[in-house]
Amino acid sequence: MTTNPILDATGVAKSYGAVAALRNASLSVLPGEVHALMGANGAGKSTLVKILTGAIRADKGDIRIRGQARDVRSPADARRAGLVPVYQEPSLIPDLDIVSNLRLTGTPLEPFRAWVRELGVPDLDVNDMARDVPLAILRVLDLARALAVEPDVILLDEMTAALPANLAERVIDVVRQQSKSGRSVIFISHRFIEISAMCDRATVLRDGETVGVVDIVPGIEEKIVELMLGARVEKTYTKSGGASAAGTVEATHPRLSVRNLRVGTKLQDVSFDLRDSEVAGVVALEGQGQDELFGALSGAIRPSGGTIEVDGKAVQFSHPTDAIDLGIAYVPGDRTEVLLMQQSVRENIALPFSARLRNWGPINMGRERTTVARAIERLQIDTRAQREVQRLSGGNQQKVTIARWIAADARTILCFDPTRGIDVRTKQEIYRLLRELAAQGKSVLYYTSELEEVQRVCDRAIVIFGGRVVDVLPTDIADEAALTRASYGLPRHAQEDIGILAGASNTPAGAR
Amino acid sequence: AGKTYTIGVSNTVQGNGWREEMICAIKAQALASGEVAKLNIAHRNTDAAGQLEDLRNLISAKVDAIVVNPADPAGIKAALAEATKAGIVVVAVDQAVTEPSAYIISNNQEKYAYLGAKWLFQQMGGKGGVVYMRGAAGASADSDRDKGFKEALKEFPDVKVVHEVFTGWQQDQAKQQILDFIATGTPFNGIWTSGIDNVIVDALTESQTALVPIVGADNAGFVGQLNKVEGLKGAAVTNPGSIGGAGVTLALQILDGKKPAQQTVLVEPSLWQNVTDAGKAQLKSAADPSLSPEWPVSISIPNWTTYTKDQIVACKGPGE
Amino acid sequence: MSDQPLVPLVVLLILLVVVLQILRPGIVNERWIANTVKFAIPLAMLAGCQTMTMLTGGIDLSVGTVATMAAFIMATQATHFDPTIAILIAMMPALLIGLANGIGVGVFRVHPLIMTLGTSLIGIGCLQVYQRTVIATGTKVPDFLAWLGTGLSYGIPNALLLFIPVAAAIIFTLRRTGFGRLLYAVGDNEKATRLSGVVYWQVIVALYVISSLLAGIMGLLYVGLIKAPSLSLVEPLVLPSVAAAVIGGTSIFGGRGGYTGTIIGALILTVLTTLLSVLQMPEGARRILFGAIVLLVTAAYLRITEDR
Amino acid sequence: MIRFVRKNGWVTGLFVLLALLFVITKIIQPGYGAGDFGSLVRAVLPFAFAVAAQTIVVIAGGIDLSVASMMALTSVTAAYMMNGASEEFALLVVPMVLLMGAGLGALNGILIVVTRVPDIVVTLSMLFVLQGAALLVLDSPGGAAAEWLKELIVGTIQIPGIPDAINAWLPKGLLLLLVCLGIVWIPLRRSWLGLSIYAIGSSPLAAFRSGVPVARTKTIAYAFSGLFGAMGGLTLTMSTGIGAPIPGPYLLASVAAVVLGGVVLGGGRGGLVGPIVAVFVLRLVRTDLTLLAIDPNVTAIVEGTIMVVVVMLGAYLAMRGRTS
Ligand SMILES: Nc1ncnc2c1ncn2[C@@H]1O[C@H](COP(=O)(O)OP(=O)(O)OP(=O)(O)O)[C@@H](O)[C@H]1O
Ligand SMILES: Nc1ncnc2c1ncn2[C@@H]1O[C@H](COP(=O)(O)OP(=O)(O)OP(=O)(O)O)[C@@H](O)[C@H]1O
Ligand SMILES: [Mg+2]
Ligand SMILES: [Mg+2]
Repeated sequence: MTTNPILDATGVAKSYGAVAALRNASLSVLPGEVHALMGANGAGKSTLVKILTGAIRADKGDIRIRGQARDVRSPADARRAGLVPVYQEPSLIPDLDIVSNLRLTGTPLEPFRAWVRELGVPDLDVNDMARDVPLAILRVLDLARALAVEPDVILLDEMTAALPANLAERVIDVVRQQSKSGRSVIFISHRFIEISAMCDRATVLRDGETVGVVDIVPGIEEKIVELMLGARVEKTYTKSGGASAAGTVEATHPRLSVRNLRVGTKLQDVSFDLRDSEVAGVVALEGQGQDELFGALSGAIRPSGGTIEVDGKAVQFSHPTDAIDLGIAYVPGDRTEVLLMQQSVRENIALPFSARLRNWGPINMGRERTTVARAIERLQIDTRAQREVQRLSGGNQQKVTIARWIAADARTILCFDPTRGIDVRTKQEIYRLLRELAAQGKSVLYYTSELEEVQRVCDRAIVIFGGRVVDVLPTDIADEAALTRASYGLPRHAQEDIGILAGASNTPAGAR
Repeated sequence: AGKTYTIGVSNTVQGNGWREEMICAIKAQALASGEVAKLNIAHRNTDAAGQLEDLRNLISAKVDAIVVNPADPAGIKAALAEATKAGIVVVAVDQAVTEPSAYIISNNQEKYAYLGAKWLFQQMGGKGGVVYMRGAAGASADSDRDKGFKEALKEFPDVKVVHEVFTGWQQDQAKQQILDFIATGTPFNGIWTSGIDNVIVDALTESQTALVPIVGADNAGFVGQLNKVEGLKGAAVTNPGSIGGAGVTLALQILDGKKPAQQTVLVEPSLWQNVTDAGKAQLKSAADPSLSPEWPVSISIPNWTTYTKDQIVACKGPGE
Repeated sequence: MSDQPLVPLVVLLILLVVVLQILRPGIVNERWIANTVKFAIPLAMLAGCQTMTMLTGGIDLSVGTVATMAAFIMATQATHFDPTIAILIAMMPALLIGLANGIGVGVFRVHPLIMTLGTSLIGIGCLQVYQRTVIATGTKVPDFLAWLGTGLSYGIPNALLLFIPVAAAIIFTLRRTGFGRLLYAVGDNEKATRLSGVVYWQVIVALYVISSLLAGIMGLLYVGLIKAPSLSLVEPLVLPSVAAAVIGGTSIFGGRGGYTGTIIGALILTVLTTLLSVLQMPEGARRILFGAIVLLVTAAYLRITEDR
Repeated sequence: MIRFVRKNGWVTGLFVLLALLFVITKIIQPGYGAGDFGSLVRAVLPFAFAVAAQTIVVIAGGIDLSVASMMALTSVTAAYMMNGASEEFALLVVPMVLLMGAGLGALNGILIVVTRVPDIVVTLSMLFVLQGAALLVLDSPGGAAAEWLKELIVGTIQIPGIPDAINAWLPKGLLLLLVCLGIVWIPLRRSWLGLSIYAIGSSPLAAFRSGVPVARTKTIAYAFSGLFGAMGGLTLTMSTGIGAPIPGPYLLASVAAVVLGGVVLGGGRGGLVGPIVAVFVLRLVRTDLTLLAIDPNVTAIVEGTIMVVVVMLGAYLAMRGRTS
């Protein structure tokens, strides 16, 4: 290719005290290209995006836009230069309605509306406060806001991580269109399937350094993983036997038994059992009641009808502490809901130990240290910046939310999309961890927006649509195509193709 | 005369012994007079603008007379004029006001400071260093007293102010300030206080500093100390809080058609010293250990108040 | 929290003392140090209330009223009751106001600033009404409180006998107990603590009761030091107590800080007060200087600790 | 309409409360009339401006502990300058004092932005600094005010064509208040700057990432606060005819009214109407307490209780609203 890069960064470095977030990163993006930025959790991807868009200042480095050296001082400055980011965290002002948010950034309303519809959210009320909008929709709005100003380069930091499959698919469509109309996209994701579906090239970061730039061709995944991790990681099905093996000794009661559960209008009628030693998957499109289900089971919200039984006894949770007392822990998808950002990793993990009144007294520091260290070890948390959790990379923060309940030895874990934004190796570790927990007799309810995970970790998949359980699929038939169909509420044997992700599982380019 | 009048009261400092006594004197006198059916008291911490509000509320409440301790002599002029226009008798107590239609019965603050300071400088033998512990910066009573103090100071050219500080009329501040000053080791021969006096005596005795002559007000605590503390030479200058009661009497006289000859009546302070026998006797008879140490012991003013000690201490107005 | 950098704060404190010594040679002597400690202790105790409440993102503006009530009620009750009984009676309002604050903030979710301001107004009103009933009883400060407040043993203030255990207890609570952890946690992310099984109102009610009781104890010590109970005894220390906690590095937004810093913050403010009262200058200039130095100290501290 | 009421439920509730209080007042004192309403308005003035000053910085995510000192300083400065000066000179004094307020407010903001010390500490320091400055200008209450300035809040507006009975209920002070607040607030609220102020209060990080110049916006918010503070200081001088260097009880009152008015401490939410209505409510309660001749010591209890109960009620209703 002879075209000049529209964006060219070389030798970028940034340190936070002793932590070097970036050492020597470079990135070169051509016009009209979809360029993947890849790397393990904490490799420095988000930091690079923030530097390119003026959200933070680099210590060193040379950034050229359209061949001209340019010092991007603020996001507003970047915007003027034609660079518009969608950061890993939502950037809408929570207390302003959406119209005002648009006015604030000088975004024209009509194109924005068009993009929102295009991205698969037909019924948006622009007079809603941003704080009342669910996370996944917020991400979409953030993207639509960026698209509406028609930037030359759009930077998407884990745009799809919090999105359910249907929305993620629309994003990918839209990104493709962008590149067709000559705009460049920098795309950060840990999902190879997305990368291979639309990216042209990828820059790989490792420990703050650019370690390679590759063209995306079928079969390149192994190479990227190697670059990312510096060593080969074999990817296998972690699942081994599962409930069918361990579950031969059926307990008299299921661990958790849900009957006709209703929450407001979102969750209509859900019944299922969760047994010891199993990982039950939950699959649903955005907003089908899964948030309410997990909220009700964890005691965070009160159901409006139906029953929940734990070990055969009917329970009513009025506070999460009631659920925790029965060994039921909840790991929400949005880590900002559960992390103490200014506290250390240790205090975050040890939080449940002090929760109850009887544990308010002196802490056994030695015991705590070992328990916490074991949990950190088990999840491989990068604790270089452990004094404050807010300084950890997004993925490592995610791990802390799980580590807490591993340390507290919860019997049942309700995991809501725990691999959101987690790199391949860690994902493998989490899959293995969950299987280990099941093997130890624990139970896990596992909502995931990445359908391929169902076959990797779950013993079966409970599919929810419109607030009802529409199907329960055994693992062997729960491939992505089947899950996608079921999650649109289609009967099991219908054979229409639903979108590219469903189709992707049939292509050899898949990441397996 | 039957119980006919409603009297409004406006005061802008709350929680200070002197002002509390003033309010109790007003209540006691209203009760003792037998002419007051109801008191309507606005008593809170606020500024001149807040007092304007209170006064106007009293006007709305259609009281017959208002007894006011002004936050500032000039600042409440407008509301006082409105009150007079509405046919309400206005009596300012404690401090003067600039509104010509108002009657004033006031303690003479300039004289208060002059009297004490002059006595103190004489005790010091007309020379040496004096510690000048003022009231609250920016308060008009403080600047009036400052004038009196400076006047006395002019008469004694060899007396020097070695330390001047605002106590804010706060006991804790005053105590820390004097202790800090003692720690500097600067010699001093006398202390003039603007009524925050007993903590100063405490500070001197606690830190085992030689006692110097001290001037304070006739607060129960300080008067007690003047009688009891070994080796303490001092004088209490009267600044009766019972002036409030006198204000009620004046207001009732005017309502009954007995206007005084002048608009302004000044209550002159007197000085009780524990170095002369006469002074000692005055202090002995005035001392009242049962009173709160912040209360002035001069709980009545001859010819102006008619209540008994029990009545003022009970602090109950008509109808309570 | 345990790695609160204290060194720069101590350096700032020493710097102030040196300036004082230069401006008033000879003032920094044993007696002055004892005085300074005596006056810093009550402030530090009150600032302890602010530190603990600020960690949860709150503030306790009722401490001045609570302490004043404890002092005044104790001094008036001590005239006819045994001091111990007088003290017990005097602590009742502290307990009640603490409970009210805790319930208001913890259960009804009223903003702490408003809740404590409101209870403080109510408390002051009640105290005024109470005062009416005890005008003729006089007041008495029990000897042992005066001894504790003003006395020195071997040149060391007796007040330390009370303060050292109190401070040790606060520091230990914040660093090494579950309750202390929860204060930081609640101030950092309340929702997170809820999902971890923490019952918010329990923490908050306990916190405000403790804060109030500490303020009550401070009031008793303070009346021992000043020996003149009045209806506004401790009120002037409320804003400085907030300032001491903030200078000491506790964040007003919660989740960050500690008590050791607060103690040094209280010492800094006390020395500063001395510095300004011995300097001969117009009162206006003194206040300007006071404000400027408080700002300077906080800014300098922030600068120094940020780069770490 | 329903949407409007729901969105502005709190303010609507306050208006209802205020109306109720007027009815109660009329019952307590059947003679309560237009003149008394005029008194109420004059009592409201300094509080209203203090509250406006507080509101704008609270919305911007800060808090201003120096409002009362700012009012004292601007008030003494105005009184000092007008003392012995001609009536015309006051025409010069007013804009100068307003400018001074805005400048000192901006200084607050600049100090916060530059030192990165939390708002509460910077403004606490400024509380002392401004108080000190006020004492340097006048060491005791004094000074004077131009007659025309004092007249601005005395009497009623005579609008031709409207019956006197209605005119009597339109005190000049109310007009002054509405004009001064409206002139600043309405354009601000509609501008991009106004949005930015809400944005930095709601989430400084998101605001920065949305391209809002956070530091500049914060400084401007404080400058407006200073401007309102100076207006408050001027109303003090107007009503008392002097300047007093000791700050009045406006700090805590302003914070209380801000919260009562539905502005969230912490920033981003609320408006100016609520706090202003809250000020009227609080002043009218004080009037009623005086009219009822309630024991003055009990009034503190009553005021404290009202504050706590109203906010508790609001919090309770909000909780109910969320669960249903
Ligand atoms: N404010 C900060 N203070 C200290 N360290 C930081 C800060 N921000 C980022 N870091 C560190 O810099 C490194 C890179 O972080 P960054 O967020 O760029 O990672 P990332 O590649 O986006 O990871 P992820 O995939 O998990 O989002 C991490 O080790 C992180 O802990
Ligand atoms: N302070 C602590 N430090 C380390 N691990 C802890 C601590 N507290 C609890 N744990 C661990 O967390 C798990 C569950 O804690 P939980 O609070 O339910 O225990 P518990 O029965 O209350 O124990 P205890 O009463 O001794 O605190 C246990 O595995 C326990 O070992
Ligand atoms: Mg990232
Ligand atoms: Mg990530």
